[in-house]
Amino acid sequence: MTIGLEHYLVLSAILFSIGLYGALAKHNAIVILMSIEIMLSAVNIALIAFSRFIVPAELTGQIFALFAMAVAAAETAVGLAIIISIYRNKETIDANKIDLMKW
Amino acid sequence: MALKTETFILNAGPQHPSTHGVFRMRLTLDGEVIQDVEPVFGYLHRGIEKLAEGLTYPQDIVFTDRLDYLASMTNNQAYVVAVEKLAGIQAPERAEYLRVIMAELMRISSHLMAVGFLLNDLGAFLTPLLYMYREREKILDLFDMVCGQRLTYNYMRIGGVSQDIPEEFIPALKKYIDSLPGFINEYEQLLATNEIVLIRTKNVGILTKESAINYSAAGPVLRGSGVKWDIRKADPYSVYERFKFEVPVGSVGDIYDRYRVRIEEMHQSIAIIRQAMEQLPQGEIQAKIPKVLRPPKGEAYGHIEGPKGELGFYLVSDGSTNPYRLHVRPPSLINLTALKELLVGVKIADAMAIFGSIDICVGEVDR
Amino acid sequence: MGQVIAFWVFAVAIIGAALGVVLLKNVFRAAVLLVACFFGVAGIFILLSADFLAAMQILIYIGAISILVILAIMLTREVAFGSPSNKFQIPAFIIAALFCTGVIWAILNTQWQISSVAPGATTTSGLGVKLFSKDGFILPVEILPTVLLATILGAIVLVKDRKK
Amino acid sequence: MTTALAATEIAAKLEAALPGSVVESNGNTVVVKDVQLFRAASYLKTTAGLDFNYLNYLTATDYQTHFELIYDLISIEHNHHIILKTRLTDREKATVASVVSLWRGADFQEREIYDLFGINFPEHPNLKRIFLWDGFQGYPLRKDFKH
Amino acid sequence: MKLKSYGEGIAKGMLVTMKNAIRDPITTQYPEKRLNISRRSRGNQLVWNKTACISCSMCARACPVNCITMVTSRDENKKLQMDKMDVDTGVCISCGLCVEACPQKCLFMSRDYEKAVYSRKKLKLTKEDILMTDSSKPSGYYSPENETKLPKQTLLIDGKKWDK
Amino acid sequence: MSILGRNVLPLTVHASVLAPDWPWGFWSHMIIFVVIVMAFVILMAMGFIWFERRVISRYQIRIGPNRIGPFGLLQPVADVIKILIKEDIVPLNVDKIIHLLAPAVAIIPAIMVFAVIPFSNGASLVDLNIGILYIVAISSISIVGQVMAGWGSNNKYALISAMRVIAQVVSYEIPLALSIIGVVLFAGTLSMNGIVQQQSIPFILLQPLGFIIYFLASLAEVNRTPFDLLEAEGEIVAGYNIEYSGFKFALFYLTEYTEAIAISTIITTLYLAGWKGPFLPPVLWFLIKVFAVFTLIIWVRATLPRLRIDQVMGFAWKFLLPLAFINLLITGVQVVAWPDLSQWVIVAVNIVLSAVLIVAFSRMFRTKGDKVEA
Repeated sequence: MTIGLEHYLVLSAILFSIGLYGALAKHNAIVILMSIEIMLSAVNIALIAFSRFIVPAELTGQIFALFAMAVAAAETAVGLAIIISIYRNKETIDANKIDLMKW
Repeated sequence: MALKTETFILNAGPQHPSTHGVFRMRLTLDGEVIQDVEPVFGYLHRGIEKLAEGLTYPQDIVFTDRLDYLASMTNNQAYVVAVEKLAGIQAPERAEYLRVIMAELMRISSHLMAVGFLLNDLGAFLTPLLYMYREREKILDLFDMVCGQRLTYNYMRIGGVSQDIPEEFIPALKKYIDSLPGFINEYEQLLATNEIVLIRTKNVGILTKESAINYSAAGPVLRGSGVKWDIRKADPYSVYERFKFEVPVGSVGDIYDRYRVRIEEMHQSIAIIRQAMEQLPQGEIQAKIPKVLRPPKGEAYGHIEGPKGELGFYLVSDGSTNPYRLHVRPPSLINLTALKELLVGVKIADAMAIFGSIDICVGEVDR
Repeated sequence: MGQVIAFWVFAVAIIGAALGVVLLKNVFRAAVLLVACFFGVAGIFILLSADFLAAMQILIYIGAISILVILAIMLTREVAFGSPSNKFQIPAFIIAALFCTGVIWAILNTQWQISSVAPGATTTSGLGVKLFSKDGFILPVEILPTVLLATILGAIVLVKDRKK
Repeated sequence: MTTALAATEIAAKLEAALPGSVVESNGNTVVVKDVQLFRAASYLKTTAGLDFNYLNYLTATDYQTHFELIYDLISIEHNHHIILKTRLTDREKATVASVVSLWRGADFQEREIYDLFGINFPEHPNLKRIFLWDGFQGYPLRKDFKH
Repeated sequence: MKLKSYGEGIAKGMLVTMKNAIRDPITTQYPEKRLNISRRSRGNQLVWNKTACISCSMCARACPVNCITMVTSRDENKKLQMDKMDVDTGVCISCGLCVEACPQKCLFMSRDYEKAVYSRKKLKLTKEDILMTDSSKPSGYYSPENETKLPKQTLLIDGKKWDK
Repeated sequence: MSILGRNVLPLTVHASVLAPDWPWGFWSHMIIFVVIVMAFVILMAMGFIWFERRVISRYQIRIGPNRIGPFGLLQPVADVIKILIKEDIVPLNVDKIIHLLAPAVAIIPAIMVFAVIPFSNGASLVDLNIGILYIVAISSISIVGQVMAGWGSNNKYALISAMRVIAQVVSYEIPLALSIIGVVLFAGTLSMNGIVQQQSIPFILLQPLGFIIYFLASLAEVNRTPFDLLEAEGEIVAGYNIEYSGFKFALFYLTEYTEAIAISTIITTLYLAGWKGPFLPPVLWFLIKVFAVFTLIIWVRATLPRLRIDQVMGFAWKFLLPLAFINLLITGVQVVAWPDLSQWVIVAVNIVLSAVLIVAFSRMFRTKGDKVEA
């Protein structure tokens, strides 16, 4: 048995779905953020797998993954800043209670 | 980041490396910043003031050793000064000179410890403390030679001192006094210009002149805040009028000033010991006092400048052999009153340094 | 063979850790499992001969992101609050499951044009050439710092105490 | 040399400012009435020429018939001192005004007196036992304290 | 005071520690090497000269912690004799007041210092235990005639003579 | 011991080419050498514990442990035995799994670092072509263990320590990585062995500023004085490991020393030409240099007090980070513009530039007037 592209892609899909479930079904804003990170990782796996199996000499997939990582780091920083800012103002990080703009 | 965070209570002590004994600070913290302090004492309370009422005047000297155990000689001296004032006894000159030599040696020893522990609290891994210990050991050797103990000397007596110094004392003392300034300068070099020490101590824990006076602070804490107040100059006791020495004062009142004042006082003490050694007269060491001392009815307050501040004994006599009331003016306890003002708003690390710079001895705080 | 074993070990570890992240009640444990998950992903990257990216994955995701998440957990002290599910639990599960099935179906039913070229032994210099050469990705590389700078500034502004 | 001011002069000044406050005066000791203590103390602290800005120590003695509180006041700039005393005869409800608002250095010393003598200082900001634990029975430095 | 901030202070300090590193250590390797203790050393035991004692109980009265228990009686010649003299060294604080109080100079502090025992009861010494024999080591505390016979104390200030 | 020989394990990530002369090929090699490296690291750690105690006691005019074994050499062994037979305490109400896992999470990355250290020419467990990057990445995992310990101890002191460790280590990782890039620019490779081979003169001369930044940042990274805030004894008693005892504490203690050895070896490799040196065998040179670096660390520890947390952060962001950027810029210009210039010219220029920059930045770091802030 050899591990081919499909294996990695299926792994990526499952991981993405888990992240999706977490992002949709959770109260805690930090846990939602963590779920989003999992989704981004899943995407990275897919990108690199494509790169490895389809254009191994080109490395474009890896470069995309690299950018994704940089953006993920930025996203986390801003996300956590928002969470902490909300916590400071509303003393909660329950995403369902942060509904100021929901009418 | 100024976050909205919950405050929480941290018990620093009673067993904590930086509380110098069994002393507890209940710190209310917001992150690392101290919001409120409550010192909790009493873990070493032995009721010495009450015990003293059941003992005769000479027996109480033994208990003064156990107040500030880093400066037993000065405790002895303060007590005997008070009793002599109460009973109207004048100690012979030689005894007074010996007392001065011992008290100044004790001051050097206590200041060495204070500075060493302060630097230890600043985080220097034991090195300066052990250097200070080395110098202190030499002083303890001298005390050991004179009175046979290294910590609880029980050397001074009402109307004199217990024994005359042995003949090898003065040469050893001279040798020590000659070598000490070099060592102190070396320690100065080690730390006084050290950038880390400077940024940790300068402008940290400022006690202004006014609050220092208002808080009844005494000793290096008061002088570090710029108040030129030293009992040896303000109200000379013993033979201190005969010596030339300066009273070093600080300017800002921060940790660094208190540290400088202690270092300078060591140099001044060396000068005093030099003069005392030169002037040391021959003669009696013990005044004639009755076998059973019964001071007349009345009260007296005798005070001296201890290493940690004004150390006084307030005595009330009812004409019997035991003091009717003995009260210690404990500089450690009274200096601690300012702790709350100094600590609120600083970080834990600074709190420990400030606490170290006040230099308390729990034996004296709790009595 | 070694690669096959390694893949399955990593895959199971990642899925397990990810499930832990979304299902555990204890937020701190979830964060620690997130670290494990990222570590497994780095392992997968190595299997895909992306060694530089594996190191970056550990450096950025574990060294920075997870640690920041843990810091946020400590700062907000919402551990008692935990990580409960909201009322969309079942719909979310259905959506995720449907998505998963759909994507896997698509993956398995696509004819991938697998290249037979062996991947380069080292990716670092290749990545460097790609990123910084004239006909490479120099423009995104230059845009990225701008994004990061904006992020840093934005984060600082968000968290700054306005009272002062 | 710290000069002990003549108590009689101080007493006269006090008597002029606060009539009926002085009980007796001799040597360097002025005894004031317990109800007038705070006013006498603040007079001594704020009056120009006296400026007793330094409370050296504060303690109490149990004379069985009464408690005596001793305040040793010093003026740092003039280098003189005076001893202010007051007597409390009510042993059960011994109460005297706190001087913490004048000299914050009195804080722990008043707590100590409260702890060991059971004298109350109602205005004290944090009057709790200082050395002994809460719930300790009795006040050890009273002469009638039985162990 | 001017602040210098180029690290010279740190450099100077490091030179000082280096200087101390090449100095002799001040440690004494205790059980192998023993210093001469002070000639007036107050160890935690008493030495009692029975022949000179007049059983006056002055020592017991002088003791601030009441560690000396003394029972005397008159024998047929109306002379005081010592029935019991217990010294509880667990209570003794080595203050030396008993030695000073002795009118006959028949009580001495001992120079012994290794007096640990396994039970508290053994700390209580009877008059036989403190009796002056040839092996007991009376100290020169308050006893100049003893002092002159004893070897001089080794001082730290004199350097490491004892180590040679 | 073949680990000291040349190229015993030419193992890259693509572990396809392996010395096949042993039974089970790759795995037997891997397992045996992993065991050898781990044993070596733990022995080194114990040796360094003894060494530090002896050396620091010399600075403190003491003698140090000298009773157990010759020169007290067996003292660490005795300590380990003592610590292993101590009661293993788990406090009430802790998160047990986190509490138990923390020491393992802390020590494994610390030991993993040694996989790429070349003890001699090519004598490393693996000669990764991303060697130094691997080290930076792996060593950042250790703090997860410390944070877990801080959280999992249900203790306020430990929690404060965990907050400090996050703030400090995350801040210092940036100047650390930036100063490494300077070395990489000169060497043109990320492989640890390659970096050593490129050093015809030690990089400490070419990169004096980078060395200073790396040294200080790595001191902070492994929490040694003057940046040992997370176990600041006088403030938060023992920090994150306050509730640990017995074997778990031993692991933390070992982690601390393993990390200290790791930075000594990394500094040796990056800046002091690693195993290179005349006359003596390379392994010996390597060990001598490692001990020299470690002695310097001990010397710093023996002398300096601790900084405060805000001063530590200020030092990283206001002093080290700008200097690291400037160092990177200078190095980049030198490498790109004058690739053929004599190295000695660059050495001279760089030393002068470093001195000027440090003085200038100290001036800026020191604030207006007499007021000192970090």
